[in-house]
Amino acid sequence: MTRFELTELPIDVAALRRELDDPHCGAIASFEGIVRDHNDGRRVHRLEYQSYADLAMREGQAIVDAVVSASQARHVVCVHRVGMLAIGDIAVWVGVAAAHRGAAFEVCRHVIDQVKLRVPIWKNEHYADASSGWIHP
Amino acid sequence: MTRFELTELPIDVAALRRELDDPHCGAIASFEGIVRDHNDGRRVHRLEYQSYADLAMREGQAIVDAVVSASQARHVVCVHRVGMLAIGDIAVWVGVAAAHRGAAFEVCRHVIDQVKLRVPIWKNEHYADASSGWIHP
Amino acid sequence: MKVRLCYFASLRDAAGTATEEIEIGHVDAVRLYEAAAERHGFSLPRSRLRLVVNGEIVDWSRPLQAEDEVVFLPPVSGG
Amino acid sequence: MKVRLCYFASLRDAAGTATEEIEIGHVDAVRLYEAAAERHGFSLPRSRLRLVVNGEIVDWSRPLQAEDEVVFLPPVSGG
Repeated sequence: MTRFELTELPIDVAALRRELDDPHCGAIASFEGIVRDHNDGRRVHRLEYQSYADLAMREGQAIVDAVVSASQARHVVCVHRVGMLAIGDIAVWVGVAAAHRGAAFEVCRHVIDQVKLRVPIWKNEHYADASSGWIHP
Repeated sequence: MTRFELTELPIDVAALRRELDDPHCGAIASFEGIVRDHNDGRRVHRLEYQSYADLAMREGQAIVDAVVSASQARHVVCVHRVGMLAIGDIAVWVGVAAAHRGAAFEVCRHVIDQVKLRVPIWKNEHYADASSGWIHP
Repeated sequence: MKVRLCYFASLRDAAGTATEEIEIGHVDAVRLYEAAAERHGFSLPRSRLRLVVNGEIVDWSRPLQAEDEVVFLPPVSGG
Repeated sequence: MKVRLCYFASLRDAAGTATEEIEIGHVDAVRLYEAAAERHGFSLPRSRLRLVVNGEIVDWSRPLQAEDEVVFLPPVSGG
């Protein structure tokens, strides 16, 4: 199975992880991107993620579909949260199930790299000094 | 924090994951090694893991301590189960928290590779035909 | 002809709106962006934006049509 | 002198015991393994085993001492 989702709700890792259950798979690699309390030397109080939802869903699904076709991974699930997030909240989760660990790790890393590069989602950092700024790297 | 543990109880991923909480960390990579239903073309019904516990604990702790000293990872937890396991059970879990995803992925992969290579734990595969065999690769 | 503009992230904040409909007397997306940038004070140079028309990423040279939905896509920062 | 042997995995199954205490008239770990292999029918060649004495991985040339705890470590397969 492959699935990409955007959600305004807190990401439920345990529920997502169960989607990867498969008796043929001996390896599951997963990644959580988490809101941390600093970036580029500034203290961050919270983050807002905004998406171009229609295009983001298509780009995200294209990433997970392509990598499952091109690899030994059997299941890839990626969920990105949008809206206002606090420190410690999970912004993005990627889970990959494969027969062996090599494919699980490589595909998991590939998916998060591609999501950060391609999917139209933007982060607005709200700083301790009450200023904020959209990140356009 | 760094921690290596052997346990005869089912691995509680959610509890282990909470040990990695840290507002300075933006990335958590984790790995689950799972008992799958086949190996080398034979159907596996269950697995037994036996350890040389004293040496396994020291080797495992040495692996996680060394990698935290030598990398940007802030927290590394690894738990390996021993005893009799069924298909789908988690045999080993590795979780790594770091500021950025590169270190989290690399350290997670390194730890599972080293654990498989160095830690004195052995797997006895019980096959569908009621035979079994210790794996000594 | 009429086109619909959708803004995201810093462009949305600068424009003060998520969407606007405007009348143009040409079919040039570059000119459309430059006029919007001047009107709203966008600071991102066009070279850092991708053009999306009706949900598809397209080249800036593609001629616009009436009723097109146009997005100027700023560099993304998800994850 | 007396040493204590601990067996793991296939060696434990072949020996039918996890530990045994034996009397030896020498200090040679290689000779100790070869005698145990013959006694219990171990099939793993010594070249595939590591020697552990009192919890430390040591070279096969290290002389044994009375009361040593000796483990012949088969190739591991955790994970």
